[in-house]
Parts: sequence; C-alpha cells; structure tokens
Amino acid sequence: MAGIVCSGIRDRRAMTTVVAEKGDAESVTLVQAVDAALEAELAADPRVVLLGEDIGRIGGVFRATAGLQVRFGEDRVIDTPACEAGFVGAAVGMCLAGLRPVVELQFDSFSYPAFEQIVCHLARYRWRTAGATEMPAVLRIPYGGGTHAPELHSDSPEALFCHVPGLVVVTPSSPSDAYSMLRWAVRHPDPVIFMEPKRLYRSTRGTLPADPEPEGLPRACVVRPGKDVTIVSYGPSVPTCLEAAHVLAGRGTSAEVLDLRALWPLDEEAILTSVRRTRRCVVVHEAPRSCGVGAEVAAVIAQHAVFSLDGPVVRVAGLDAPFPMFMLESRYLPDPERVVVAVEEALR
Amino acid sequence: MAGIVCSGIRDRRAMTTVVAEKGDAESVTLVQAVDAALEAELAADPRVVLLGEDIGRIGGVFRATAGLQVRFGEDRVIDTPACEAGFVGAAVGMCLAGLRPVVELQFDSFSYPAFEQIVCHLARYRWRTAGATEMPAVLRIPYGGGTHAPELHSDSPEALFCHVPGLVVVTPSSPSDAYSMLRWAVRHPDPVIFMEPKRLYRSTRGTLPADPEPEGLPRACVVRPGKDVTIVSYGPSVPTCLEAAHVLAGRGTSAEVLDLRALWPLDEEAILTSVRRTRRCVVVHEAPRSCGVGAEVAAVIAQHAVFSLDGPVVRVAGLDAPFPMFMLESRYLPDPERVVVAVEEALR
Amino acid sequence: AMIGSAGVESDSQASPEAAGTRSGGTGTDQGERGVDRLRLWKMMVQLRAYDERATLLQRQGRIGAYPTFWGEEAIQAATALAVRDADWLFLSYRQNAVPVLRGLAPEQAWAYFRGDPHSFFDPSQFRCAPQCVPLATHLPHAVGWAVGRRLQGGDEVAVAFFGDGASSEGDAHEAMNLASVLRAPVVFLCTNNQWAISTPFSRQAAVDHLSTRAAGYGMPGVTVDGYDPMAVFAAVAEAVDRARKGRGPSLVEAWCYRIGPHATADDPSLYRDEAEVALWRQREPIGRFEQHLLDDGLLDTQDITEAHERAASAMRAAGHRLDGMPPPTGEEMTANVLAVPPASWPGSSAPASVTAEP
Amino acid sequence: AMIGSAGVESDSQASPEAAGTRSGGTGTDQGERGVDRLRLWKMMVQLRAYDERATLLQRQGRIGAYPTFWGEEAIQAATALAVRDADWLFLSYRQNAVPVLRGLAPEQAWAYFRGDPHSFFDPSQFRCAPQCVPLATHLPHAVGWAVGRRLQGGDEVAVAFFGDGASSEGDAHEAMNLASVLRAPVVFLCTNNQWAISTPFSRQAAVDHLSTRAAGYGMPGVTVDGYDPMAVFAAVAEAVDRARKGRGPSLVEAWCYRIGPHATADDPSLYRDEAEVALWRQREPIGRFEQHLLDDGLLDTQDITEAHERAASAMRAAGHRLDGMPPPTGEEMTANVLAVPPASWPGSSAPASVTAEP
Ligand SMILES: Cc1ncc(C[n+]2csc(CCOP(=O)(O)OP(=O)(O)O)c2C)c(N)n1
Ligand SMILES: Cc1ncc(C[n+]2csc(CCOP(=O)(O)OP(=O)(O)O)c2C)c(N)n1
Ligand SMILES: [Mg+2]
Ligand SMILES: [Mg+2]
Repeated sequence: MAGIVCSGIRDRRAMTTVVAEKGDAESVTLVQAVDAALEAELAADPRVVLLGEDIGRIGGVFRATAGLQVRFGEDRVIDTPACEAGFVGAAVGMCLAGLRPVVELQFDSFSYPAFEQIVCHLARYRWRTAGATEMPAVLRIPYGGGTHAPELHSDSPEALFCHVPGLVVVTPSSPSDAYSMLRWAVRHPDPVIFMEPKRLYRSTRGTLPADPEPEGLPRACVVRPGKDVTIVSYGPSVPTCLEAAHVLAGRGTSAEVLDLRALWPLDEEAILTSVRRTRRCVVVHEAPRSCGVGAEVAAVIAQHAVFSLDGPVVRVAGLDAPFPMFMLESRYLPDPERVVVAVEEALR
Repeated sequence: MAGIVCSGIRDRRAMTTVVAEKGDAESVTLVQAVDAALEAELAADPRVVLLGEDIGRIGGVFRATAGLQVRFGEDRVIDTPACEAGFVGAAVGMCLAGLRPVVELQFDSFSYPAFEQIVCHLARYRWRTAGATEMPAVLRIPYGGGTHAPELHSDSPEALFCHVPGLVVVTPSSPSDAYSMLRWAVRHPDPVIFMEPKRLYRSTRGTLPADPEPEGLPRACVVRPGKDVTIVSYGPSVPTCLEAAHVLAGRGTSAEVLDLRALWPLDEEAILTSVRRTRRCVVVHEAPRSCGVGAEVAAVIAQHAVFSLDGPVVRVAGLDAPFPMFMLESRYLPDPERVVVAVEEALR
Repeated sequence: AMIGSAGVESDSQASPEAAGTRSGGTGTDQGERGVDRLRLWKMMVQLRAYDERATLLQRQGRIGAYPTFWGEEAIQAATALAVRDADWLFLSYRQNAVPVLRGLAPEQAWAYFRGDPHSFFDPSQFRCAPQCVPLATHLPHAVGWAVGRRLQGGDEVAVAFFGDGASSEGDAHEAMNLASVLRAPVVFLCTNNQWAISTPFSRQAAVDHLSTRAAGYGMPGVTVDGYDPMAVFAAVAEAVDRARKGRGPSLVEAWCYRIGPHATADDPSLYRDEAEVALWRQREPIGRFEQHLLDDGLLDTQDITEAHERAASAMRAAGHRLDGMPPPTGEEMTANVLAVPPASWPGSSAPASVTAEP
Repeated sequence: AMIGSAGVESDSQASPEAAGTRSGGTGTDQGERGVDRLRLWKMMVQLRAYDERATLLQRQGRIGAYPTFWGEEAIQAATALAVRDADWLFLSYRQNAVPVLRGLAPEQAWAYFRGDPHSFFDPSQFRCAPQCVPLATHLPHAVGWAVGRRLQGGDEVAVAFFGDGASSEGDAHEAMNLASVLRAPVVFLCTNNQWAISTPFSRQAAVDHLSTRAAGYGMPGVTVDGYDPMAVFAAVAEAVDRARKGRGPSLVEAWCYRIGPHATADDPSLYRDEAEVALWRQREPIGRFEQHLLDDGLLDTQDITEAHERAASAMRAAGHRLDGMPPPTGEEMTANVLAVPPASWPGSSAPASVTAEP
C-alpha cells in the first residue's frame, strides 16, 4: 500500500512537553490541528463544504470548526437542524453534485441515527453507479471516553464501520497526524470515517507538518521501537500504550508500539512485520472487545504469523458492557497498568 | 454457561432427507418452525405481542407469522407503518409496560434504520434503570444471501450486534434449533437479536422438539464430530460446512463441525475444547471478514489456545465489499470448495 | 380536496429523442396549455410497453422479482415532461423505467432485476439517481444534490419520488424539514397508490391526504389525480417553477391505486378485494387520456393501435438484447467499490498483500 | 395563533406528598377552574430551587455539566399536575427534575450529572422514564408504552417531552405517525424554547409554530404560552383527557425561550443577543404567577419569601446528602446490564470462563 509517510517515532514525552499559545502553528492542540486542516482544505478547494449541528456560529461544540463560517460563509459551513440521517444523506447528494462534504457528527453515539445512510448509501453509491460517482465525503466523529461526558457521549464505534464494506476508517493519535490525515481524508476520493479521539483534543500538543501531499492510504506507524513485544493500538489509546512501554522499559522489557492509524483497510504488513520480529503481541483499544479491531488484528496474526508467536495474543479492551457513567470511566478505560499486565501475560 | 441442551449430532443428510407435508409437525421447514414457535409463545403468554411490517394479513413476506393475526387478533399481531426506528422504539416502550414484544425486521438491511434504538435503548435500558426494567424483546432478522433477492436484501449484519454491549445474538441452522431457540428467546429476560438464515427457510426440513424448557443461554453444538480439524460456523453456512466435511471425509480428513448458535456471548469453552483436540481451525461465515464473528473466534483461540495450534486459523468469509447483485452471489458466498481449500491450508 | 388539471406552461427543454420514443400519430398538438400531449402520450405508451414486457420476462424466468408500476405511467411521464433535461430525478424502485424515458436502454434497466451489476449506470448521463431500495432514504440525497447545485450556481431542480409507505420513514421527515429550512429547490413527489405491500394507506397514516404534511414544513402541498397526466403535469410544473425561482420545496401527492401486485411474487388476493382493484383498473390513465386525444382529433384509433404495437415490438427487441448481455464476472464483485482499493483485494480469505510466513 | 389560559377540570389524583413539597401559604385555593394554584406554584418553586442549586453545585465542581431549565418550570409543573399519578412521563435531559416532583430525591437526580450510576432509578416507582439523551428517541417509547398499557386494560396516558431541536429528528415523525395510526393515548409535549444549543428555531424549521405539524398526523395541535402555567395546564389536561377517552394523541407546543445556556459549559453570548434574553427573563413564569396569586389574595409577599427560602434550604440539604452518597464500585460497570450475564463477566481481558491452556 502506498501511503502517507509515517510521521515518525514519537513517544509520549515528545507529545506533551511542548507547551505553547493557542493557535501557534508551531505548537497546536489536536482540535486546533483539525480546525487548521479544514481551513486549509476549504481554502484550497471550492468544492469542499462543511455541515453539521452547531458548527457555524460557535464553531462546533468542540470548536473544531472555529472561525470557518466567518471566513467561508454560511453556504460552505452549513449549520443543520438536528437530523443526522438527513444531513449525512444530504452529504451523499452533495457528492452526486460534485462537492466534497465534510460532515461533523457531534458525538460518537450520534452517528447511530445516520447508520442506514452510511451503510446503504455512502458506502455503496460508487459501486451502485459502476464507479461513475465518487463519494469523497468525510464523516468526522469525535469518539471515546475520558472526558467526563454524559451518557452516550463516550462510545467507540469504529469497529462497526470497519465491518461495513465500502468505507475507509482512520484515526489519528497526535496533532500532526490529525492535520495530515484529515487533509488527506478530504482529498481522498472514497468515503472516510475520520474518528477523532476527543480525549486528546486538548491534552496533547504537536506541530503542523508542512502541507502534505496526500496519496494512497494511511499506514501504520511505529511510534516507539522495541524488540520484546509489539503493542498494537490506535487513537486515544496510543498515549496509554506509550506510557506502558515507558514503564516496561524500566523493568527491562523493550516494547514496540504500533499506531495503526488506518483501521480499515488494516496495514497487515506492518503488523505482521513487527510481530514476526518480536514474536509477542498485545492489542489495545477502549471499544468493546467482541468483534472489535483487536479481534481483527489477532485474527490476522493467527492466520499469517501463528508459527512466529512465542506467546498468546492478548487483548486489552473495553468491557462488553455499555460505557459507564463517568465516575467509573477511569476503571473502564485501558490504563498503562492493564497494558503492562497484558504484556507480562504475553511474555509468559 | 448453563444452556439449551445441544440438539445433537446432525449432518447434512439428516437435515435434508426427511421430506413431508407442509405443516406436518413431524417434518417442518425452518420458516414453519419459526411460525410454530411464535404461535406456541403467543398461546403460552398473554404478554407476548408481535409487531412489524406486513406480519398480519399476509403473515409476513416470508410467511413466518402466517395465521397468527387471525388466531391472536390485531392487538397482539400488529401491522405497523413503514418505520423501523419507530416500531423498534415502540417495542422498548412495550417492555416498559411489561409486555414481551417480538419484532420482525423485514430484511437484514432494514435493521439499519433502527440501529440507534437498538444500540442506545434496547441494549442499555436495563442498565440505565438499575436493573428495574427488563427488556425481554426479540428482534427477528431474516439475514444472508442465496435467495436471488434484490440489492440490500442479503446482508449479514450479525457481527455489528455482537459488538454492541447489552444484546444477546443467536442464530439457528436447522428447523428444530429455530423452534427451540426462538421459544427460548421469547422467554429470555434480555434483548435477543434472533438472526434467521433466510436461505434455509425452505431448503431444509426437520422435526419440532418437544416443548423445550428454556434456561441459560444457547451453547455451541457439535453437528458433526471429527478429529483432524475444527470447522467453526453458524446459521446459513453450517450446511455448507457439513457438505465440505463430507467431501473431506472422502479424502481421509476427519473434520469436526461446530455450530456456534450463540454469537454473543460466544461459547469460548466449546471452541477451545474442540480446537485443543484437533489443533487446527477454520472459521466460516458469509458476513464480511473484517471485525466479523470469525475474527472474534480466531482472537479467542489466539489468546487461549495458541500453544495448541499446529496450523494457522483460516477464515472463509464474505468479501469486504457490498453483497453483490445476485447473479454473482454464488461466487460471493462461501461454498464447500472454498471451505475444503481453507481446511487444506489449515492442515499444511 | 383533490385538484384536477390546471393550466401551467411547461419549461421542459427535453428533446423528443431524450424521451426515447419514435414520433408518430397523425395530428399535431400545438400544445394544450403548452403541453405536448402527443409526446406525453407516447411516453406513457412506452412505459406501459416496458412494464408489460418486464412482467412477461419475469414469468419466463428471464428476470427475477419485478415491481410493476402498471397504472402509474401518467405520474412518471408527466413529471419527466414537466422538468428540464438538466433537472435530476431521484427514484424509488417503482420508478425503475424513468431513466428509460431519458435514454437508458430498457434491457439495461431490466438487467437490475436479473441481479446483474451491468444494470448500474452513470446518474449524470440520464440525470437520474439509481433506484433506491431503502424507503425514503433517497429524499435527503435530493436535498443535498439540490443545495449543492445551487452552491455551484446552477438553477436545476430535484424531483424525488416516494410512496405512501415511505412517507412514514424518518428520512422523509428529515429531508422535507431540511429542504424547507435550506429553501432547497426540491419537489417531493409522493405516489400515493394506497398500498405498501399489504398495508393499506388507512393503516399507514391517519390523514386523508399526505399533502396535509406540507404545511408543517412551511411548504405548499397539493393532491392531484395521479391518473390524470395533465393534472400531474400542472402540479409538478408549478412546483418545479417555484423551486427554480428560489422559493423553496413543495410536496405534490399523486393520488392513485396500486393496480398490480407489490411485486411479481406478491399475491394481493390475500389482503384486498378484487372488486376494488377492478374499479380502479377501469380508471387507468392511458385509455382515459387516449379518449381525450381521440375526442380532440389528435389521434385516430389506428394511431393508437400502431403506437402500442411499435412500443411493444421495441420492448420485445430489448428483451432479446437482454438475453444477449454477457454475464458479469467474479472480478466485478469488488470492482468500483472504492477508487483506491486495498492491495489485498479481492479480500475475504485471500492473503494477497501478506507475505507468507518464513 | 397562541392560546392563553382556558378552563379545564384537572383529573389529577396526585397527592400533595407526591409533589414533594411541604404545604404553605396563608390563603387556600378552592381551585380556579379546578386547578390548585397554590400547589402548582409550590411545584414551580421547588423546581426553581432545584435548578438554581444544581447550577451552584456545578460551579462548585460537585457535579459536572448541567442543563439548566430556568424558566421552563411552568411547563413541567403544570404538566405534572395535569396528569394522573399513574400516567407516565417520558423525559428529555432538560426535564431531569420532573421525577423529583414525584418523589425522587434531588440528590439522586443530581448524581446523574456527576456521572454516578446511583442516579439510576426504577421508572415504575415514579412513573417517569429516565431522562433521554439521544434527541426524540424516547417518543417511540411513549407510544409503545401507551399501546402496551391499553392492551393490558389500563387507561393510563403517556406524556412525552421533547424540544424544538428534537422535532427535526426522524424519530419524532415516526412516533407521531405511529401514535396516530394506533390511536395511542399519548400527548406529545414540545417545549419550544427557540434554541437547540446555538441553532435558533428559525434555522430548525420553516414554520412559525411546530403545532402546525399535528394536522399532518390527523391529531389536534395547539401552541400555548409556556410561561403561563394555567395555559399549559389547560392544554395538557385537555389533551390527556382526550387520550384517556380513546380519541388518540395530541401535540401541544409550549412556546417559551431558553433563558439559560444550553448547559453550564455553553456560552450563549457567542450566538445570541443578551438584550433578547433580558426581555424574556422579565417574562419568566414564577414571578408572573406569584403576582396573580398576590392579586387574588392567595398569598402575601411573606409567604413567597418563606416558600422560596424553604425550598432553597431543602435543596441545600439535598446537596449535602449528595456529597455523602458513596461512590460506585467497579463491579457496577457490568451490574444490571443483563439479567443473565455470561460466565466470563466482567469481560474485557478477563479469561474467567476460559480454562487455561494445558
Ligand atoms: C427502510 C425499508 N424498510 C422496509 C422495506 C421493505 N419494503 C419494500 S417496499 C415496501 C412498501 C413500500 O410502500 P410504498 O412506499 O407505498 O411504495 P410502493 O411499493 O407502493 O410503490 C416495504 C415496506 C424497505 N424497502 N426499506
Ligand atoms: C440524536 C442526537 N443528536 C444530537 C444530539 C446533541 N444535542 C444535545 S442537545 C441538542 C439540542 C437539542 O435542542 P432541543 O431539542 O430544542 O432541546 P433543548 O436543549 O432546547 O431543551 C443537540 C443537538 C443529541 N443529544 N442527540
Ligand atoms: Mg404505496
Ligand atoms: Mg430547544
């Protein structure tokens, strides 16, 4: 798979120590990177339009579209009524008209009312029209827990979209990836489900890479090299895994942390290359375990690298239970300690 | 897990040789078994109500509810307008009122418009009310391909529901299982997604077991014993796997076929017991591969039986592409030949 | 209250060729109220021939289940004639022949019903979105397309066909509300044939007419006789004109009756009275329209016979071309799904991109 | 057109205790048109005290983000008083205090906003469904519950609260249509406070009033002044009476204004004019209602001051009880999800049911 050049080795300290002013292009938060990427694409291509609930006047509940309606107008940054199926369906129609809509779904769970439009149309329209109509839409979905949010504001539905044929599913774990991957997503000719780790919106800072030259599909990225075990993760769990790797290093275990970045299609090559080298694997995500992305990663290994394994493929995941009320979320979310325990099990 | 007693060893011939008159309780089709189970539960419990599109006057497009409105009236067998979110949501409300609704979603893809109600409410209401309100609803979903149906009438969305916390997901592969499992599902206190393999509605015949005494959860069932390899499957693919096992037997390979029956929760014990004995495994389903039930099965093995494996866990699945127009469905659907090839790969 | 024929100028730019019918009929029609009635009639005749041939093809096993629209020709033809060629039509399965009015080969339209992906076409070529299977889900597409064209400076209008059953789906509501808030140039055209498979309209909604929903969105709503092509033409032309002038969406309900079964597999005798059907069959639009044209001396009985024969034989020929269409190949399962497919395709159990273990 | 106060007999069976307020006020009200206005007033005062304490608790970090309903007390109190105790109320997040009117402890209601599962309660105990987060998705629940109760011979009515934003969701449409087709005993009560977070009503719908939607479902629709408790009581009581008599659902729109922010985290100055807000704040329902009661001699100013103080100190005490509530334990993450949980729970990486490899 040709793809975005990996933005390189990156450990947790590099992601957090830089502290700077809001908006400073040299050091931005992840949500600022999203805003900057959208601004760049709106400026670069008149076919790009944004739509969603409250994205205009207030720039979205997370301010991910701050300032964009003022600069690009109400026709290109469209505040919609509260109707997810309606405006995701409208985005499908905009693609038919030759536009490149970027839709914000306000929170993870509010993608569910648009599920039929996503599965039946966004994912199948190109196929249904013999390739004549492209669906270059992007659905931006702030996802995951850890923000003390109300019920149904902390889900991680990414695996649902990975199981739906016809969608590309990606998720960044740093401001620089968020910027380059979102710019790539807006330019990509196929529908992209862009999962934004809302917990990291303001917790980490990074720099905006020079204008990317988007091509191909995002590939997995080794964010910390190691030789004893491969920790596969993505999005909001990557900092958690880097912290665990840090702890493990102190105990003499060299853990490699692989940030998938693309959840569909999966960068099987990168997973298998790393696991065949370390011969051990732990997969970490906060979404429910059953039929999650971790299951797919483990299955790919079980089919293509089983003889290279010296230990079980251990999954650290959310429970197969609803995301809890937030007083309990810290116990639900994978933390460095649970990752360390899993690594020790994988090393047994 | 306590559970329904396995309805026993059963190979393809046993499932098809019996030929008898329609309605003959001694030999019924799978769709007749569904009808009979619903009739029995409607008669046994006044709290049971049916709702869905066209289920009354014509007994549903598959005739799975034939004769039930005449016998039980329009108040208990309710024809609804075309509004899946509306009537699945209504079923949630009926549970609040102490009823036990059984909803028919006309075809697999028409569960998508009800997705939000299923994920946000049906699956979470008991939790959200501190266990005070049970959600004993059953969603009957005719699923899968092989019936020369129009676009969006052949999807296999079961893995989506397995990934959603709070739902029990089951699927029968024979008329007798359909009868006992559906009667169990109607009595079960938790929401059950009852996936009906529509391809098998009329292709196989079986007998109605004596009234079951439902308890616990359905468990996996060895439908054909073997010692060289375990073929794990469910629903519409089980007959395919039995046929493949038959072919393999001719080539001197003894394949065990495990019918999962419950997709969530998974009967991990049964899978691991069989695989630790045969040391080889192939998983077969027609749903898309990525994050499918096959991935979960492979992941369970990779975590808990990796040292027992003498070969890769091979998945035979649908493509990560939309279910094709039906002229191509026979190429999309796993067939005995593909299963045989996969077994040979697993035995390498 | 039902509205009958009312005078409105058509602004159709469609060429006779685009209608895909050969010219015929002795008289010429300078256009009653600007409507080329002969052209309208020929479109209806073509639709009828397509539909009856499709039903035959299904009986002969040359295509699978087919949703007949017998009796709905006036609604479809008059609408196609009332819009401009550049306006887009968003279709449900029961409008599967509408692209044929705009030049799609009948055999390619029928190929859909034999499960053949070669039935897929480029929407921009015929300004028709592909027939939509999930009820009402194409209505938001019409809104988005219309807003998108306006944003690009176009003055095209979208017409979205949907049924009485589809009106109960959430997407119908979300689309109508979104369109009215955005003042999108969309005409929501409801073919109320009083049946949704076995569900009668009385069980679908608690109102006499779905046009009563329009007021709740601040848009005009009207109900017309769906068997009267001139009435449909007038109502659609007015709504299209309004939309094009930037005055927002409208709802037009074409009142009729589903004379045929839901689809070839359906047996309506299970749920409705044949006498009622017979009543409506007498009112079917084509014979009635032909009587008007005869009375006005635009046609004689021979023209009518010949036109139906011509149309029928054209469809017979199309049926033979269908049989001659090459079957799809396995590669086509993954073709066109993605512009940038993953290296491992065709996926499933194929390890393509994955190097074998050492 | 907006409808003001109109006379209707209440058939409320609710006991003063159920209202959770201590009796007070010097005068006695034999009931203007059958409405116990003092009781209604005390319920409003209780809601106000709850809301203002909750906002304070949020500022002090004792609870998280909180959606204030300041100004919507008349709608909620009058509705709770207009129904019978056995009737169920289906709530959105902004009606989070309504169960308190029926006896839920304020601290348990507030616990929800500190992310505490101990806020979960048994709906049948208070005849209130839990506050619903996904917009309009609880409306179909109200329909199903109402149909279910009728099937079991009950004569209870369901009242479903939703907002102007929620009215744009497909579920609102599907629920209203389903209810009208099934003649379900449901009152759809729309609190139109003219804002959906930052989205003004003018951007939410293209009509002056959402009550215009009712006609499209064949149900009565009325708009009342949401700051006038007597008007709300009259409209809701009439709709409830109609539903109980088997004459089907109704839509009542309570017209008001969201005086507070969407939630404590929201900054309305970004999207609306403070002057407009100030105008509406003057019209807030409690002061206005108290003036009527003073004029009618049912209260004197001291009663008013004392009632507010009493309510405030009761809420202060509840706040302390909240701080004293024990935090949830980890086991509660999987508790109550399923009546029959799998052996392996708590799942995730726990191999519980799975025997270790030999
Ligand atoms: C979302 C969805 N639910 C259910 C179906 C199954 N279905 C196919 S046609 C039909 C009835 C539609 O009736 P109507 O909208 O009146 O159109 P008509 O068939 O009369 O042309 C139903 C329920 C579907 N296609 N889509
Ligand atoms: C299905 C869904 N989409 C989006 C949201 C996010 N959201 C929360 S409140 C709100 C606005 C609701 O406005 P309204 O219905 O008028 O109720 P109000 O807040 O005014 O009480 C939105 C869009 C949601 N809760 N549910
Ligand atoms: Mg119809
Ligand atoms: Mg509001």
